[in-house]
Amino acid sequence: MSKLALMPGLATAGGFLLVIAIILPVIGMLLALALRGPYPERIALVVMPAGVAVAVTITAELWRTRSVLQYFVGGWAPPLGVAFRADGLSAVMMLTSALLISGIGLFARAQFPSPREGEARAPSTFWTLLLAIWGALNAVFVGGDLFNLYVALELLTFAAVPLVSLDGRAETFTAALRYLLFALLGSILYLLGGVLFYAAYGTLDIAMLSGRIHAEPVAWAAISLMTAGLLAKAALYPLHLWLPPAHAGAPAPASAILSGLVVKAPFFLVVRLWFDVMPRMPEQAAAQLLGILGAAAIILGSVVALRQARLKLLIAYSTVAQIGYLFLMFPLAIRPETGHPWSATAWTGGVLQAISHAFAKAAMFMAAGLIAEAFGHDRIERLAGAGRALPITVFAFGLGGLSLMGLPPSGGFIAKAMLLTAAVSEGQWWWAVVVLAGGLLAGGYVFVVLARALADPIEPLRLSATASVRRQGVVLAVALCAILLGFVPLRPWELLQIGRPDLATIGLR
Amino acid sequence: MSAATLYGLCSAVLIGLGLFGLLTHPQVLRKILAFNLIGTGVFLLFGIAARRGAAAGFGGDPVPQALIITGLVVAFASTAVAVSLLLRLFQETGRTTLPSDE
Amino acid sequence: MRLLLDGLTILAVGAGAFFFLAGTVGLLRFPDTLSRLHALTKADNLGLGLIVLGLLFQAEGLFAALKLIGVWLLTLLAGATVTQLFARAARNGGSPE
Amino acid sequence: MAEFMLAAAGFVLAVEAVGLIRILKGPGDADRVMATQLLGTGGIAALLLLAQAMDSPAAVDVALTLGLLAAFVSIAFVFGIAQSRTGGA
Amino acid sequence: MALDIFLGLLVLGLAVWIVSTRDTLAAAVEFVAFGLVVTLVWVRLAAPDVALTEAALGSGLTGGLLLGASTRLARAETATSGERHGAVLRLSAAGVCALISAAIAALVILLPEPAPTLAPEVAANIAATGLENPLPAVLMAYRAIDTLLEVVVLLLALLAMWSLAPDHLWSGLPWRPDAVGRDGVLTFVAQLLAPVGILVGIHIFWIGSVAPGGEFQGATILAAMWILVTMAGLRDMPPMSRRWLRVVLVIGPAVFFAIGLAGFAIAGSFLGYPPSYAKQLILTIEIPLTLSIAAALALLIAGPPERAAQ
Repeated sequence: MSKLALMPGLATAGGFLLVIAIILPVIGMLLALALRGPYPERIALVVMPAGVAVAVTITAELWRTRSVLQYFVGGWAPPLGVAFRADGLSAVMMLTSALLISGIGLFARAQFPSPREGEARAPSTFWTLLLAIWGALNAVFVGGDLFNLYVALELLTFAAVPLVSLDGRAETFTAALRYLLFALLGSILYLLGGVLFYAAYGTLDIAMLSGRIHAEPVAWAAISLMTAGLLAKAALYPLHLWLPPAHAGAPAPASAILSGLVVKAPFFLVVRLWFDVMPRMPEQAAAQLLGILGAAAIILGSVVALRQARLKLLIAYSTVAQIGYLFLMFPLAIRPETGHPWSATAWTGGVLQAISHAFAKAAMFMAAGLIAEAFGHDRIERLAGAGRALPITVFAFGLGGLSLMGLPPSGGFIAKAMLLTAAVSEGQWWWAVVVLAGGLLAGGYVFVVLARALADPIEPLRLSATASVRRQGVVLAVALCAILLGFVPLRPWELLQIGRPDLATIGLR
Repeated sequence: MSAATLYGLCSAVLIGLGLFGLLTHPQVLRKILAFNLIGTGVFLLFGIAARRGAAAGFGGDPVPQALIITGLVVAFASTAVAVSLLLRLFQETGRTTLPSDE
Repeated sequence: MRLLLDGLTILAVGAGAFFFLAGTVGLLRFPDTLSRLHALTKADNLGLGLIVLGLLFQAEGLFAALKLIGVWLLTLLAGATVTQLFARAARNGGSPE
Repeated sequence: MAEFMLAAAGFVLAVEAVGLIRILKGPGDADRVMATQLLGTGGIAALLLLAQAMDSPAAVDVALTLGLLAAFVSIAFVFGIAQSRTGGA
Repeated sequence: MALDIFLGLLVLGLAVWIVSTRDTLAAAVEFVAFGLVVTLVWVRLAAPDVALTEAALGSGLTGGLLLGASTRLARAETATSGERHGAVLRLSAAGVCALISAAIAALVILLPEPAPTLAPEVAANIAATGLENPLPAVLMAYRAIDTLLEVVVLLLALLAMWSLAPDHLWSGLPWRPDAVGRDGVLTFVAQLLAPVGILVGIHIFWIGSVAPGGEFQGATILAAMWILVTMAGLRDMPPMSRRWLRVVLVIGPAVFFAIGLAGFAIAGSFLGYPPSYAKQLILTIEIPLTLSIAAALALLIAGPPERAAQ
């Protein structure tokens, strides 16, 4: 088992970029907190392009060197110090976050305008939190140390929870409180696992840990506790109860961030744990369990989504279902001693699902926000005429839905096709059935919405507001990203294999 | 059995008790208290790891001890945010529990 | 000299521990809240004072000794205040039960 | 000497623990205020004894901190009770 | 050892009590007692720095916060104290939790001997930080990034709390108990205790580089004194929109970031310090950092704005 690519070596030349990726938004957030007034928004607008540039540079550097970027903070090498590392997966996730946060930021300008004088609560908070979430996400994506990742997760929690209750309605406080309690329980379980690791192996560094870990009870307990904690944060069935009210209750741009990006961070850490920390354990049974939970989430989440009367709740339940797909990659891509020849396909499919869902879901939540603004409500049965009033928005919603269903041409199609191929080729056909059934159900709930929205209104529409073309354009652009992922030729996805020499790449050739 | 092991067992029980409180109390404030019990248990376990690693003239491994301090500060911040959310919920709705069904 | 100091320490600390015991006994025996409160704070503060006195015989240097006395004074002050505040609150707000 | 100090610390704590049980059984806020107060004093005594027994002068600083914070907590508590009784919450 | 068994039993007894008490207020009082015993446990575990933090933050400020909340919720809580989940849920939860406890206990007993430790590495590198107490060396040098992000977590928690305020009270003042119960005695005590406490806080912070203590413990004491002064009515909390307040809050992490970035140039890496003046740099960070942490902790205790600014 060659784990050389991730072993602690020297800091690499481009490693400092990882520091920049974290501190740029965090410094922006501090400035926003200090300067107040119109500055949070202005700072966010400055950080957005800079952050995209940093993410692009990191990806390019990774592509050029074909190896992991690594940095030791303060020059202290692990186990004493903290390492940042970026592999292909980190780079792709950072790039996705940068693009999506920028898109959502542009969309949110009309909803959270900063007052000319003085300070208003919602805009100040939103823009500052947007920067904080960005910093926290990047810290999660490049974190190489389990405790540093704990701090990053808490950063993410405190940035995400207030977004839920930004509107200040009573029911959103309930949703936010429930979210917070789940997140805190998740964090403390994660920390408990980390403590066990330290007690047994004397390091918190992921790469060192993977060299010292053995298949023994303490390692199993630590991994299980951390995974359980992260699943509570990622809202995988049956720990999903907090998600729908929280994601549906938040303002549209906030929902887009929460559903598109924030739940992907704990998922990302589960991937880190299962693929990087414990590569030598015979964990097929446990991976099957994750897959089963994922399958249950897909079916149950979709069925419940079908029965929702409100658009935002429908989209939120769809998130529960789509998170399920992410966990199908564990039984398909984890490589036991024998090795799945198709593991790289499943791996790429899983990650692609994470990215395409991020864009698709963000677009759908923003579209739902525009529809709700225009109609003054988001009850699906009274959405007739939306297609005529907001054609671009409804089109964008449909494009997002296309990706969720897994129809071509879309990122969701490629992702689900890869999972399907891997499942069939590896003889685990039951996952293929789940993928197909989930696609059909998604088709169902997307159709319910579109059929209503495209129907002719019985009485003339009286809209309480109209969405500017610019905002609708942003939503369309984000939705198009989800579609365009389906046109990217396979070669760049080799990026995802950087730092991961142990994946069998048969399926990708 | 060493004192460290003894307190280690103690922390194991604390974690279980806290989890139980978190799961079974409908009152949010009790849940927050229980969360603090779990936290104490986890930090204590880390402290055991530190104590067992006493070497080089230190009474305990300084790395986990330092991380416990960081953890305590984060736990306090969590408690403060949770409490203020609860008080806000109470102001708005008069409730101090979370409805158990969706 | 060492022996004498140690003896004094044992004596004072022992007496201090005894006062803590006395405070708890008072707590178990006195009938009403306010008299329990007074008995307890008095006995405990005295107990702490005696323990501090005992430790003073072992103190290394003036600063350490001053710190010990400081701890005691702080506790006295806090105890007195809380008792006072509480008694007043009890009077203003009716029975403390 | 160290054993004596440890024993004394254990004794003070045990006595306080007995008192605590009695106090928390009795309803009413007065008893609870007393509980915090009592524990503060006993805990400080135990810490001072431990500092001597374990030759860890830092424990005196811990006692000092504890004394300050215990006073803070008690005052905040008395205050909170006064508030809640007059409907200030 | 006998003392350790006794302390362990005391901790467990109090924990059982906290979970099982019906009355929320009593549970909060028990939590303060619990924190106190845990402080003693930390001393027994040769972790005086942690004991200081537990006494100040884990037991003190957290206890004060929970007590304050339970007095504010007292009436509503009494009304729901009878509410419990069904017996089946409680029983199955008890089973699961007992299993988890048993598993962790078994792991504790099975932990490897000799235990892995980083203590020798800390000792070998401590000269490069110029510090004598190993904990600040970990917090401010080896793992400075954790500390930096953690202070950002504190500020973010504060913003999260502020964001709960209703729109019209944004930039207002936090809740303050009204004047009932505030009288000469309290004013007198605050006037006496606060200066002493501030001195103690600075002392605890200052000795941090050579002995147990440091910015978090010192800042906690300072925060408690600030709240005490507010309760006594000597000074009101400032409105959260005040510029000076915002500057105080971010000055610590800002200096931390500035010196960290300077590390790229002077030590070849972010948050690196040249050994020859590492100690001075760390102190330069710690002073404003203590101020920021103290302000953040005090404001976290004070809660979101609930009164309009005059």
